[in-house]
Amino acid sequence: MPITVKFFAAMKEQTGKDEERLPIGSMATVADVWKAATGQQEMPEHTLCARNMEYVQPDEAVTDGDEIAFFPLVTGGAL
Amino acid sequence: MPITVKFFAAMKEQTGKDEERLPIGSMATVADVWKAATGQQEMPEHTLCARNMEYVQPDEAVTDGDEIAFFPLVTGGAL
Amino acid sequence: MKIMLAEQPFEPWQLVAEHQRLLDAGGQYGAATVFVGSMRDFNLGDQVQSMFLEHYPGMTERHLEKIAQQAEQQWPLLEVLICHRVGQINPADAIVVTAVWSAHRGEAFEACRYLIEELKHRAPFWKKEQTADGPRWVAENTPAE
Amino acid sequence: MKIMLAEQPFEPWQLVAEHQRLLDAGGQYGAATVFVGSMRDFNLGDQVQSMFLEHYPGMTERHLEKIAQQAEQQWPLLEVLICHRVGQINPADAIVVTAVWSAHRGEAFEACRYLIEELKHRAPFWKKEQTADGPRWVAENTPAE
Repeated sequence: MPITVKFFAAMKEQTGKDEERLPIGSMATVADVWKAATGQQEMPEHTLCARNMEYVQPDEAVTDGDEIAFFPLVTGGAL
Repeated sequence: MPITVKFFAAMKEQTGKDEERLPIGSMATVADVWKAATGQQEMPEHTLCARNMEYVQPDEAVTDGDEIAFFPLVTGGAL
Repeated sequence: MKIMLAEQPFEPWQLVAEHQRLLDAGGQYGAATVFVGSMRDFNLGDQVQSMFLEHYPGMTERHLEKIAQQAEQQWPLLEVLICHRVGQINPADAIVVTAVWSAHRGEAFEACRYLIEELKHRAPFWKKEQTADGPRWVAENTPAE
Repeated sequence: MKIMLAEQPFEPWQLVAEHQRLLDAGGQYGAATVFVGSMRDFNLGDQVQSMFLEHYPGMTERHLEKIAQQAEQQWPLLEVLICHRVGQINPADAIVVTAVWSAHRGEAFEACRYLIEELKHRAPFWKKEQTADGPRWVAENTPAE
């Protein structure tokens, strides 16, 4: 199963990417997924990462079938 | 103008009085009003006093036409 | 600012909704905090069948207004609404609503809490509960829990 | 516990009233505290014409549920309701409702405040504002004020 990669908010606009699927290949961590999905770009400071919808650090290990997401700091609702 | 005296809640039941009007006579303070209205009874501990709808101490001076009220500790709304 | 005493049951959320519709401030308030106190069927270990809430007409309204004014002085509020039931009250009935509208959430929470605490400690209301053992006056206000 | 995401405008007080009617707990809750966050027409010194609230479908619901569960573990609550708008939002529209029912007022206030603070800091929502100068992403969440 491939890895699903998602980008949200400003990060979607900056990378020009929304969602894609990548074979896991030699990717071992969330940071590796970022590099593979963005063509080796550096991950911007304050990027938040989620693995299967839970917040994780970039060094979190990934496995086949994972959903990995990248997004900026959240900005909540109102007020 | 007479002084209007009001009793509320448990104090109304204890004194058997609701509202009455008294000539000011020799009454000088709120405590004097209590004594005149209740037939010289002692004022129970924790009695709250109001003069013209503002909380006052029993030694507050009274003048003709005042509305004086006596009541127990307030017990608010819900919850 | 709006202060109301209600002799009859009222629907607190509808009251708040209607009051908000009258506010000419849409887009200005980012925050509204509302507290509704309702009658419980249980107090001090006993089942309570109903309650009579006595008040001091005139002084009660005056003190509710004063409490609302003090909240408006202490925080930058756009609007304050207080509505308090009086008289005969049944379990699950709304007894009191305190509502605050402001630009930001911090002041809305603090002012709303202030209103209900001050109201419980200063406004001339007295509760008489009807239990299986007969009526009883509630002795003093409950501490905030 | 009820968690909702709303794609369309909703009337927050009506939502709370309807949810309360469904609660089989009349006479048990003495306290309800509700926070409603609405869209302001002004932010960071600029007039804001509208806003798009992006979210992460799936993760958002999961985190709102987690926040509600944590509140229920921390305080003795009878019910928690969270409803959050997503998508295109206009000034004065309700964005978020957090509502808590409990026996006493202290826990209702604390838990309601906890919900909105956690929600702002942890739930995956991003605001893009439309101003006269064009669209802009809001950089990070505002501190509680």
